[in-house]
Amino acid sequence: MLTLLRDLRNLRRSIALPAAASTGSLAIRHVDCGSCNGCEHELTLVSSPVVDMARYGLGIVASPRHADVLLVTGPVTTRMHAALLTA
Amino acid sequence: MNTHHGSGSAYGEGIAAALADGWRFASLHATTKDEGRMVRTLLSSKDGDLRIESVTAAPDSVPTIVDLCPAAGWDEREAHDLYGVGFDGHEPLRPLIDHDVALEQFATPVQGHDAYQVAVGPIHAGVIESGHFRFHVVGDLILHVDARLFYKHRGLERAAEGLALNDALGVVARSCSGCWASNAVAYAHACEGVLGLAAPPELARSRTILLELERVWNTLNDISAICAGVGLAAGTSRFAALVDDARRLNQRLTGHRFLFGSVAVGGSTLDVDASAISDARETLARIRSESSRAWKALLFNGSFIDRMPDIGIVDAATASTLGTVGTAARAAGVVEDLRTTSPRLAYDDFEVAVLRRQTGDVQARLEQRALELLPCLDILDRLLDGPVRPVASVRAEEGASIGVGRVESPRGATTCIVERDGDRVGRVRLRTGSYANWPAVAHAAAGNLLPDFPLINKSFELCYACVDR
Amino acid sequence: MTVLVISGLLGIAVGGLLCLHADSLAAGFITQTVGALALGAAGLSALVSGETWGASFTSELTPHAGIDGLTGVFLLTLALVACPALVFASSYVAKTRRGRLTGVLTAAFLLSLIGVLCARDALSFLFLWELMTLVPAAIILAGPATESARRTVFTYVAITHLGGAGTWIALLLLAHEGAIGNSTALSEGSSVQAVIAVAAIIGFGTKAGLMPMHVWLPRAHPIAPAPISALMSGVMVAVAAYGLVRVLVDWIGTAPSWIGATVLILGGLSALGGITYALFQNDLKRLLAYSTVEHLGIVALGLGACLLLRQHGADAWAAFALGAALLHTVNHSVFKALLFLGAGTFERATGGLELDRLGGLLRRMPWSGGAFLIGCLAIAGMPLLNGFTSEWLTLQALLHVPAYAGVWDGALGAVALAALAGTMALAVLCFVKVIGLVLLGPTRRTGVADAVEPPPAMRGALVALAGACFVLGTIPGLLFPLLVGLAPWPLTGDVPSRPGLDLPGTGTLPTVGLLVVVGGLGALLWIARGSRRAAPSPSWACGQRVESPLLWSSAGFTKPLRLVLEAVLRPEREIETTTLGGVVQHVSYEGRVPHLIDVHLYRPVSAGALVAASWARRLQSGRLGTYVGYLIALVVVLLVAVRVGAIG
Amino acid sequence: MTSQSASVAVTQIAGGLALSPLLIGVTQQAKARLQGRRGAGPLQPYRELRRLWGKSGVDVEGTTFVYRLAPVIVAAAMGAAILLVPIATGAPRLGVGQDALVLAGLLALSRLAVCIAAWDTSNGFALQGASRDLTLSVFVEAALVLSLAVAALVAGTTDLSGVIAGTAGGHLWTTPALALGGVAFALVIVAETGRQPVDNPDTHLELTMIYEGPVLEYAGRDQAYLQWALAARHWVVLVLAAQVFLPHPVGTWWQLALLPVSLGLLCIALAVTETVLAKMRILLVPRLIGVGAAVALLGIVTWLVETA
Repeated sequence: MLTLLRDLRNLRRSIALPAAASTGSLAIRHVDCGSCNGCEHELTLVSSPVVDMARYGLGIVASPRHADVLLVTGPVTTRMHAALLTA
Repeated sequence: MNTHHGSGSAYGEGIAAALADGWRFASLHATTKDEGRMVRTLLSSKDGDLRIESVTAAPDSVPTIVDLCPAAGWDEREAHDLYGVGFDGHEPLRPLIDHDVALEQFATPVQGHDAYQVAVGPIHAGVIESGHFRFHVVGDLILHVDARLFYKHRGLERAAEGLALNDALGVVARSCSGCWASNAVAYAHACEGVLGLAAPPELARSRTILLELERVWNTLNDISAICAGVGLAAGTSRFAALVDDARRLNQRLTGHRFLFGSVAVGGSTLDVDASAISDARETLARIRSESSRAWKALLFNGSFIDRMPDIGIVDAATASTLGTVGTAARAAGVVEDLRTTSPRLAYDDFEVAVLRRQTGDVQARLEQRALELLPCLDILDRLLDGPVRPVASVRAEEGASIGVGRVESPRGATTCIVERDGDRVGRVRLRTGSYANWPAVAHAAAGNLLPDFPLINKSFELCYACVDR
Repeated sequence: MTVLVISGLLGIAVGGLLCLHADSLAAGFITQTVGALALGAAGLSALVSGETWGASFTSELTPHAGIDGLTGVFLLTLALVACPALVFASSYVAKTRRGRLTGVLTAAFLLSLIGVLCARDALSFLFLWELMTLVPAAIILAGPATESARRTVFTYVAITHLGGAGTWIALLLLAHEGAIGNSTALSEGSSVQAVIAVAAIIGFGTKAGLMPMHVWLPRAHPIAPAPISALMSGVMVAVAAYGLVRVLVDWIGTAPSWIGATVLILGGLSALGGITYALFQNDLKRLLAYSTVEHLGIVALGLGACLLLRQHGADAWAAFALGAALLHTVNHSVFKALLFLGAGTFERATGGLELDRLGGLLRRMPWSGGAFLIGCLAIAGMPLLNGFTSEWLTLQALLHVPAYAGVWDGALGAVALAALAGTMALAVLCFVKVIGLVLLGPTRRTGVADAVEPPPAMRGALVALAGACFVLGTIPGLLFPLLVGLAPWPLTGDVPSRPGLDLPGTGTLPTVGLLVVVGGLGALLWIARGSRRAAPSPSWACGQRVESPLLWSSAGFTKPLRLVLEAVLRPEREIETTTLGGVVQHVSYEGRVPHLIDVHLYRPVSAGALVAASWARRLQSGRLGTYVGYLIALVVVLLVAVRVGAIG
Repeated sequence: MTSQSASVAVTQIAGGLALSPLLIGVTQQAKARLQGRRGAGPLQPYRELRRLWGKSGVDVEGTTFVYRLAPVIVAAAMGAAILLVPIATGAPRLGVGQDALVLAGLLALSRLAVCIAAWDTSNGFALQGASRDLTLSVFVEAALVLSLAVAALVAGTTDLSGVIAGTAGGHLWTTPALALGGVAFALVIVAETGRQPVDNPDTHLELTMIYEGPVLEYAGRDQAYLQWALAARHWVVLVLAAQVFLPHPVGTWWQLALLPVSLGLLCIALAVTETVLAKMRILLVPRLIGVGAAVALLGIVTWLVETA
């Protein structure tokens, strides 16, 4: 496990991320309305060490009631239309 | 490829006889012809031979084959919902794509005083594609799961109809970016089958590189997802970073992180020069060493390993019955991999990686993935021995009205069937590894605990997008 | 005090007679209420002033009656339960022949309960004890006489009498040794002391519903009419606790520590077992009956701690433990009566008490529902209400067992402490389930949607009991020193008499301070939150509509616990998936939690006993005359036996 | 009230009310660093509270006052708990006493409030979380009471100020009972704060939630109260761990001076376990906590044998 933590530390040092310009707090709720899955794969990586969206105070939350932003991906299929409106 | 056209009982008997001879179900779809609606069943043998059994709906139903091979269940439900074909003997024929129906029609009835339902999706917490699972539970115990997908049904197959063969590739392959290369190559193979084109070695090499590049990032992504499923943050972060490395490599080699635009019907335009090749070899070597180091760290983490065994079991018999494919089937002991029978691709002497304990549980699926990563990097290492140049297919035989392409995607066998309508697409059917495996996920979940379901689901790591199309 | 006692007894008797007539049925119940009130006042004055009334205890076999402090506590408890229950009954009991009979028998039941508490000699005690056992059986049989009710009554009478033999043996032996009212008559560690202790634990423990003698209780309590259930679960078990306290604390002198350990073990078993089986019930009254087993277990824990601490010379802490047990008896009676009366209200309003088929009653019946909610919070041991105060005291008492009682008894005390902590958490789980399924969420049955508030008398009784839960939770410190003072050994140092609980030498439970802080902070936060709210929206189900198949069931909520305790509880479950023609047709599920003590202890015994004693079936005749005849015959036989010297 | 006790009181109230979100922030930041990320900084929880404070609340259709009262009760109960848990020897009583067992009652009250609110909304995931939480609490409560009992027996009182004084100095090293109690209390901390291996505060998957489930239906200030209450829960159990089960010096000023260091170390310890440990199977968690209770019991027996 220590090797893993060491690798992660080196990773953090090697990726020169710019410091966040202004940190705030924003809660995001993701709704997939018929994307090609690319958005989801990339969104998953956004919270990885490489991009680390958390440093901007961005977070994905568990309930639409907690969210400030609905992040809709895809062209909104007919079947997702009703569900999107509920959210 | 043999094509039989039977009517009524002859169709069923033909399939029964073929299945008895060791043929396996590969795909079933409905299509509209001048003579009426037709149903076509694709069967495959262990050696990669294919045959199609067709039957005309008279007037609007055909005999079911779900009693012969339950793997055809979803295909028949889809054919009914999209083409209105009835299947005699498939009772009850629950709707699959049709969402305008009451709950009682798609959900399996569960009797018992204490049982009730937990509905998850289509909108999930976290970043997950849209799909709905109706768990029949008592507390945390799952009795049965009804998966209701097709929330992302975009009608891509219908959209491809009438397009020129090469134009439709973009539409069909775009059904999913996680399996873009697999879908694109399967489609290209099907079209080339229709056109009577064969792949010269350079083309096979170029496409194999793409397929394996896709497999690398997907495998890393799957391991990362399983770490996330059990909340092992260190593992999730480590493998997520490696996924990003792999996708950046895709970008440098093909101009797109998901390899979009790197496959075409009847040839390849992929152009990679020597410096990019050496960069790729370097990156892949780094991914190899870093991922094996991280994997070893995972194996030594007791809390992580303890989560894996004995949950989400799909045994070999069930896997065969349900038509499970890919790593999920191999982890259960069904040693099948289309890479052993892919003459159009450059998998010389490919041998399937066989796991020591093929228990078909989450642990087996995870280990099978990790096991397959290294051969996959080996193949890339072998193939990336020089620049990749654009190349065209060569004409080899007469064209046909139906072409089939089958490719081993990161999630299992992906089958694409193209029926031509002149020089355009008449009907295209894409049946991906995810499509074949979803029934196994539902089966694996029953009898387990609700909080283990995300982990079971992630151990299959199926796409919704290429199922829904 | 004489005036109070006599007017009280008269009131109940006259009230009972008034019930004979349909027109004066309600008046009869009210008169009984006044009588119970007077006796409660007598009990309170005996407790507060420390005076006694009437005779003191005697080992003679001639009738004597009297009231002392301990009797006073239980008379007070009786009044706290009986007054609201009788007012409730005045509206609840229908003016039918059956109702009139219930009214009369209720008075008889009350008189027998009071009689047991006031009896000062062994024979009247035993006579009234038997009466107290049989009258509820008669009341149940006076109700709709179904086959299952008759069988239940048979179980009830059979088991309480089998166990009741213990009471007889204990009392008669005590009288024989001259130990009634004299704690120096028995020498420590003598065999007769051991026999008396075991007999008393079996006799009174059966009546109190201590595990494993409890099996009759969850069957009998629920089928009686609500006010009688309240009296049975609120008072009758308390009277059994009274018997235990009398014998084990007052009379048998210094008890060897195995007696205390036994009581502690039985208490822990009952507490944990009672609440665990309560959790898996799907019928509200049955659930409440199991929870009675739990709470008498908690009382026994306090009593066991008292005996152990006394044995090891920690007199002050022994007295605190006794006070804890007594306070918990009072508290339990109050909230259990509230919950049983509440259950009666709901049953009347909705026509059934199956937990999975109620729901949303807090909206339909705000007053009764609100009172029931407070009862549930109290029984779940929430701070600010009465349940927590006595459970806190019991925890303190158990915590101090290791501090004083040596290695073995100390370790036992620590285990009991853990058991009580677990019990309290299980009670939270159990009553969260009850609150949720009964009071909250959507209504789950058409009949429930039409429920309306009951008449004012019933509503008032519930609200009064809820108020009592609140008051007893705020000022337990005024009552507790009086209860501690009932310990028959001399005490050095006093428990300060202030609203909160303040035990010398350890932590405090400042009830008023907590009330002010939590209430004040809550009010502050409520105001700070303001009223800016968006329009209500449906609850979130991942983009799906919320439909009735998504509603949680009682078994579902407790399933995680059932899975965790699988090795202990041995639940039975069957999942069957039917596949036909390659398509899953349906799935069926069957799950049960068998009652282990029933299955492994009583069923074999009762099967054998039933075969051997087939004549006992005559007991099932269901006619009151048979019971009375049986009772009289029994008493006569025993009297003769005592005279001849065959017993005692 | 002497100047010392007055300043302790001020620190206790201000620290508990205002600094408790910092504990979560520090833990999150430490986790981010351990996972190779930069993180949003330890002040992020305050930003979240500010954001939530500005949002309006939402009611769920068909709910009663129980739903609206629950966040208030939870926050008020935790507020009382902050007043109750002394941060050093000789902290003044602030009206609610300092009894260890009353603390257990307040924790149970806040747990019950969210769980009945879950029934009020009838949200399946809320109930799922509630049923798991309450099942777990059976074992957590036993472990909590037993581990506090160890300390109370060593100190001879359940008054927490007395307990802190009684366990100060070299006690931890000379009393094995206290060390065993500490082990049990460590498990209680993990369970009460909802951290791995018990629960995972980072992945928001409906099916695996324990503590997050019941709060799914709250928004705006209600949610702010609940988040603050979670932070206060961290404060209460971590302060207890630092001042009872970790080595702490004799003397109020020393204890106060060392408190930030101990709290920081505990937060980092939480972050490390959460990074390197996977979440346990849900049915094993009660067993783990049950083993913790058994260890505390062993602690009591050790103490009994020692003092016999």
